[in-house]
Amino acid sequence: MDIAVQLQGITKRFDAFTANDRIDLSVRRGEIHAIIGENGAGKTTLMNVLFGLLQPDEGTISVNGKPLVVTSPAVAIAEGLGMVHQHFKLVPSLTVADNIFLGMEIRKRGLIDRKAQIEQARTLSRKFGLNVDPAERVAGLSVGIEQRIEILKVLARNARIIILDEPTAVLTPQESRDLFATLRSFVEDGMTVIFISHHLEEVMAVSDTITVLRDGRVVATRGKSELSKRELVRMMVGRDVSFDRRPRSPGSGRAVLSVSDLWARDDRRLPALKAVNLSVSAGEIVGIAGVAGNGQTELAEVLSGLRPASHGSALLHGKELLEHSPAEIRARGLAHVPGDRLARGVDGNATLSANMLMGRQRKQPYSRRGLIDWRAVDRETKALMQRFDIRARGPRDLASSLSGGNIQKVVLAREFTAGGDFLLIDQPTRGVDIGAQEAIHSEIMRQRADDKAILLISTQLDELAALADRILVMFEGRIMGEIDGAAMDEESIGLMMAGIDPVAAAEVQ
Amino acid sequence: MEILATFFNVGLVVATIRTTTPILLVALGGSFTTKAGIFNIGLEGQMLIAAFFAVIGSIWTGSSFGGLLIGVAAALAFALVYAVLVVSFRANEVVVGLALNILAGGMTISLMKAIFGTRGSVVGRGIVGLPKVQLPGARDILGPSYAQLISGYTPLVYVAFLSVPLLVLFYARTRLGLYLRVVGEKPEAAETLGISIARVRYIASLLCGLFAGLAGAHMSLGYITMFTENMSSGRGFMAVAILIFSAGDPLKVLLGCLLFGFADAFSLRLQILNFPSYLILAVPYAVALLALFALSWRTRPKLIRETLETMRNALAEKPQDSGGKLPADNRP
Amino acid sequence: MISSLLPRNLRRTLAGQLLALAIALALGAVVILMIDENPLRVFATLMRGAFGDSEKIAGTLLQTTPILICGVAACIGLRGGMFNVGIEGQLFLGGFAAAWVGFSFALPPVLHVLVAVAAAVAAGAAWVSVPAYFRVRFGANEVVSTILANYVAVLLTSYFTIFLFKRPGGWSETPPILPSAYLPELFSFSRLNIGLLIGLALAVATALFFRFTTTGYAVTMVGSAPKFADYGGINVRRAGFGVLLASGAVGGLAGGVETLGVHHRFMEGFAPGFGFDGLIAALLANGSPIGTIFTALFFGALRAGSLLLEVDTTASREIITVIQALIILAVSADLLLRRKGDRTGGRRWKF
Amino acid sequence: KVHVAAISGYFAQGFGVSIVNGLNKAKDDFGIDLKLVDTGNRSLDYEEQFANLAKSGEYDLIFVMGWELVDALQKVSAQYPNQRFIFIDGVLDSKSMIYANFAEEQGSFIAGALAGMVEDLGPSFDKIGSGKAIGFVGGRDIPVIRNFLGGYEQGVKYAAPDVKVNAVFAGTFDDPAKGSELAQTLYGQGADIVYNVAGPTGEGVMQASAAADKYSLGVDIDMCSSAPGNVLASMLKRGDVAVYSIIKDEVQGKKVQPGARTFDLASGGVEVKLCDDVAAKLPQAIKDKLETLRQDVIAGKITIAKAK
Ligand SMILES: Nc1ncnc2c1ncn2[C@@H]1O[C@H](COP(=O)(O)OP(=O)(O)OP(=O)(O)O)[C@@H](O)[C@H]1O
Ligand SMILES: Nc1ncnc2c1ncn2[C@@H]1O[C@H](COP(=O)(O)OP(=O)(O)OP(=O)(O)O)[C@@H](O)[C@H]1O
Ligand SMILES: [Mg+2]
Ligand SMILES: [Mg+2]
Repeated sequence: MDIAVQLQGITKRFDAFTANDRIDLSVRRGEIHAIIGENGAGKTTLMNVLFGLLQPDEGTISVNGKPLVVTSPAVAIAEGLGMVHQHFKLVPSLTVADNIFLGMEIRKRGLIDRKAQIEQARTLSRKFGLNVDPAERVAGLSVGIEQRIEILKVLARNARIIILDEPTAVLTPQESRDLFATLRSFVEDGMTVIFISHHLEEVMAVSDTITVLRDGRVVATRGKSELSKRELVRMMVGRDVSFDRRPRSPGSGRAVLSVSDLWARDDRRLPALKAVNLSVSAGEIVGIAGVAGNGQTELAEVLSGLRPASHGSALLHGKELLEHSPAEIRARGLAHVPGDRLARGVDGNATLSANMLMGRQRKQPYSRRGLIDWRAVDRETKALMQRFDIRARGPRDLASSLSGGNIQKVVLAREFTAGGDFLLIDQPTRGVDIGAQEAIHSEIMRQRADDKAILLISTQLDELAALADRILVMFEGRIMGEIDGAAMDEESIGLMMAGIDPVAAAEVQ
Repeated sequence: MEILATFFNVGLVVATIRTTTPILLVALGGSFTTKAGIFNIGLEGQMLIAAFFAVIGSIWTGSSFGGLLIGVAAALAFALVYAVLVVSFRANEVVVGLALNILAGGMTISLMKAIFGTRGSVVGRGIVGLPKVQLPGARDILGPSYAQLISGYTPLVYVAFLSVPLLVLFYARTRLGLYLRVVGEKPEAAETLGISIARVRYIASLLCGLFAGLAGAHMSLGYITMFTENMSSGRGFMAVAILIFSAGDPLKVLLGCLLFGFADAFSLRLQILNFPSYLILAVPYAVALLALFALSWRTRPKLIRETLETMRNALAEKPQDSGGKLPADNRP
Repeated sequence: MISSLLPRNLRRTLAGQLLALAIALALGAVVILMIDENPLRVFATLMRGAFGDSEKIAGTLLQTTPILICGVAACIGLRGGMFNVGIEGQLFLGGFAAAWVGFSFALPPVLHVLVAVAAAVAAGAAWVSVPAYFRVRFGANEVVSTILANYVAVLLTSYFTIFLFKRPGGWSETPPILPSAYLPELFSFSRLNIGLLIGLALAVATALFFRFTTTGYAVTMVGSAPKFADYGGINVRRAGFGVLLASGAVGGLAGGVETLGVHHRFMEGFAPGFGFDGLIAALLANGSPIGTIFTALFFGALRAGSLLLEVDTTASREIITVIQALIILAVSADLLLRRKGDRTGGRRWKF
Repeated sequence: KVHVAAISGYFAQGFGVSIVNGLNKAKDDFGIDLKLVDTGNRSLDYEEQFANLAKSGEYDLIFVMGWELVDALQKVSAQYPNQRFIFIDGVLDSKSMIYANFAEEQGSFIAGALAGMVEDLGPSFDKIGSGKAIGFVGGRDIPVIRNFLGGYEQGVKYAAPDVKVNAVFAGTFDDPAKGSELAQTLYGQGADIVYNVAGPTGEGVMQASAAADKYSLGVDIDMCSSAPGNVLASMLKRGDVAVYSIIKDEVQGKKVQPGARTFDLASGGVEVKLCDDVAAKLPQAIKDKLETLRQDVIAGKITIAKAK
């Protein structure tokens, strides 16, 4: 059998903690090989070792049958490996073409040949059906496009083995579908794809072989046909997990938030919200669906006081909240799970306790007369770590040493227990493993049962289908329409997400 | 009118060019480190050590060019120490920069004592200054009083000003320039593409040393022909300030340096009006401060303009709204 | 944040610093040999000059005081993510303001000191307030503005001293302050005054403030993750403004302590470089006020020791400067570099 | 054997250099033991530095230069009444010290008279324009420098009343580039002669006079060689003569006693030395007039006010 990548006995320790424990993995040429596992199972670490970003403590790597010491990414790239990272590594001030050819610039008489780069980038993007404008600056492009650029970067280096770390976490269903079509075409060309994902449907739909990691060890490697989704879940989490629509009782219906005619601008000062109207009642989950970058983040930021609105009004409990500071809005009952958890949600260089304290530092029992009681904070943090299943050694760990999913749980734990009665939740399960996803969904439903008003922004339709009472679809800053959560219809939502009014579309037909 | 003519004349422009040059040279050097994401507060020391060794070199070799080379070599040595400590040993760049400034001060004085047996200044003693470049034809075309605008400077003045477009090209179109920017802006990106961050930062430090060396040599062999203790006199710090607010962009660096050079040259002229010298001497710094504040003021969110724009957009987009179901007419 | 205090890290840091010191001293020995001196004799004299008898120890502490207070000023800024390079200027203005109160008003003893100190603090804070305002309101870089403000401050105090308040017949200095405004001296044999205690108390208070108060927590978060703090409901602008103001106030205090405690008047260029020494001390201590006590003491001892060195050996002032710079360089380097794996040069302070 | 120490922050600047020259000459001639201590520029250090010197009782004489040291000096000298301190360049209240007092205003008066008369010659004299203006570049604006300026202005006024003096200050003693820039500005504004009293900053003035092909006047030490052909003269402030003569007395057993010694035109402590190349072209009348003025000042016929 033709083996593209062979890892043997890979062990990687961070201080005393073992992130990868004697991992064996072999990936056949021309297959799509999925790696799944809970948050913190060691997936990213393993891929970083393979790509030369981390050095293993033990174990050997061979690529294309050749033993290899991957001292740096340059070595990996030279062997035909390419990696699309969980957090993108693009240079915002450069153009798409510059980013693609960074490190392998096309030059004429010693100078970088911009034109040729743009030309080649265009050819490349056409060839692989990844539509981007190579002359545009990366700053301000949507994550979907950024990912295409990352893939083009890899392709431009003639990679034959492509690693994607959670490529779909930030994509819409349509974008994901496109991506997988692309990946399929790659393997048909004889390339090899390794990808990490928390979406079991995806994994089942596209992969040929699946490896499950748990606590840094390989649980199993199987062909897809030998597995059912249920079995996979059991291997990963050790129990059954359900993703059906959650049962619910009617809420009290008391209006908590009402937004009317809200306008706002994005960072580039272009209109990002246009005449948005919506309302959320207590005991209700209102979902916002839409392709990422259609104003959802701006909506959340405006409502939480982080971004000024240009115009309009938003009443929380009947009182205007625009023009108030984030602190005041929080004091009036807002809890906010931000979409960009690394920048906004946590301070990576601070301990978990310090992260948990944010926003409640003036409250008892965390502080008394302006003095913080760190013991109480640690105690509370420990309790929250248990309740939200945050995998870390203790409250004094640095947030940055946690895996992506666990960082998200830290944010959720803090916000859900902050005592607000309006929850603004932006992408709660982005990059979170399925076990934890279920736990988070249960937690959101518990909040709903507590009569909280919840605005849930998600790009994942199955999540909205499972949780939301009503779904609003956003497109280019506008609310395109509303759909009942219980009777969600993927087709019409998909149309609205693409900016087509389903009613109008029906009329035309 | 006559008073005005004594202030604003060709001489002012020429003086501005002279006062700008040393700061421009050292600031252009700092642009490499700034772009590569290193905050180099040690420019002052690199300049000073180069000024000293340029003088030594000029005496030893008997040629100004030899002096220039040796001065630059000294600055490069300092830059190398800086890079080793900051890049390889992860020392705090501000501490290292300040310490190297102190070291340069102490070293030049000790060496001056050891070599010349005096403290203070080294004048004469066979120092060969850089020649003045008389551009052929400048006098014929521009006439004697305007010819001095472009002709009759020492070579490094031309080097300084010509370097600006070259650096623009360097950052925009060369591979190294691109890498410098990437390493400063997003080191993770560089790292994953196999660009060695350490190597690029070393190169940036050394290029910085090169230009700081030229600046130092210009001070002691071009601007004037002597060495004095601490003769860089804060020009390196001034360059640091300009670098931060220009983010190392060569054109903005040039603008900042010209502004400061002009304020300097102009304020010297103001002194004959009998204002207290201490206040006059503060003028260039105050002007630079005001410029900084004014620039930041300009980029503030323009609330009024923005609101107007929003309203205009809102009205313009209204017809496309999907029918009358929105409460449309409560807009001011 | 706290992890830097973990014993294992501490041990490693200590070992690293001792190694650094050894390397610096070895280099220094080479320099000393080049000027035909005996390194052992030089180092012994240095120690004797710094700690030889109670007078010398007091001299060391006297030198430590302004560096410590300036260092605390720098620490406050660093914690809040503000790089105050303008401590030098705040020191000068604080010094002048304290002297002005000291010689222009006749007040009862304790009150006079308090008012003069308050004037110094206010002057430091006021001097940084404009850069601080533009920093938090419009994002004008505080490093640039405070560097530039330094030059203006030094020239401005010179102007005040020479043109407005010069002591008749004297050199470029103000009239002496009234004895009622003197800071009490600690011992009869030295000029060492309660400024040292003020500095120590300030360092400890600052450390406790950042560690245990809600405001200190908020400021720390603003310094280390401004977006997070903003999101969490902390007023980032106000915190940044407050931090710069506090830093400037402490810088002004440093100047006040110098004029009221030591010089008893303001002179043109009375304390050049202390602001930068304080900054280096704070950075070497990685922004920790308690650590700054030790780095400041170290600098103070070096300076005090070098004064004797100049008289008792043939080593001159410049040689001593060179050795000091070598020590700072060596100590600043992370000699026991551990994480070889990630080569991303992390930057501690961003501009 | 006589042990001598000298302490100052200014050994690197013109006048300090001349003192160091005098000390070294004394060392060579008399085999004294010499210690130079540089105070640096932090006033916090001065007192300990004096104490370190005085405590050992090792030094027969301690020369002190620099007004910023006065406070520390007076304090320490009160603590060590037997230590003989010699304060250079001024007279203080204390009765127990020795003072070397220089009349720089006298020398500057002659320099001013020279510059004024040369400027008055107008374009008939090489390099002189018709502007009737001359310049002055000071280091920092401090009393000593003001004293130079005062004497200079009085000299100009005395010898050439319609010549105008433009005075500027560099704000620093060690930025020759700034000195050069200031001088070029003055030349550009019509001054034909510039007097520098600015230490190393002043070297820039000398070089600027060569670049602009105008005249300059040196100070403290003989600066004729800085810009041959462009330096009219140097106003020498003979620190070397002062320290040398004091040490000589001490070595010869005439123990130096507290009190003031004045170094002025009469005693040769200050003098204006014409540069040979330019002096050769100078009208004899001017040279004669200078000598007359010198005699008049010495004889007290002309009194020159000190700046306060
Ligand atoms: N630099 C580091 N220092 C210390 N511990 C680390 C570091 N990087 C990762 N870890 C730990 O290693 C474990 C594995 O992390 P890794 O990022 O590989 O998880 P993952 O499987 O990718 O999880 P996720 O699905 O959440 O991204 C985690 O427990 C994490 O806390
Ligand atoms: N992987 C890398 N990491 C860091 N720096 C690099 C890397 N590759 C190139 N450089 C730097 O970029 C600059 C240009 O490199 P290159 O290899 O193109 O040099 P070159 O072939 O001499 O180019 P030219 O001939 O066009 O001048 C060099 O200074 C080099 O050190
Ligand atoms: Mg991961
Ligand atoms: Mg993840």
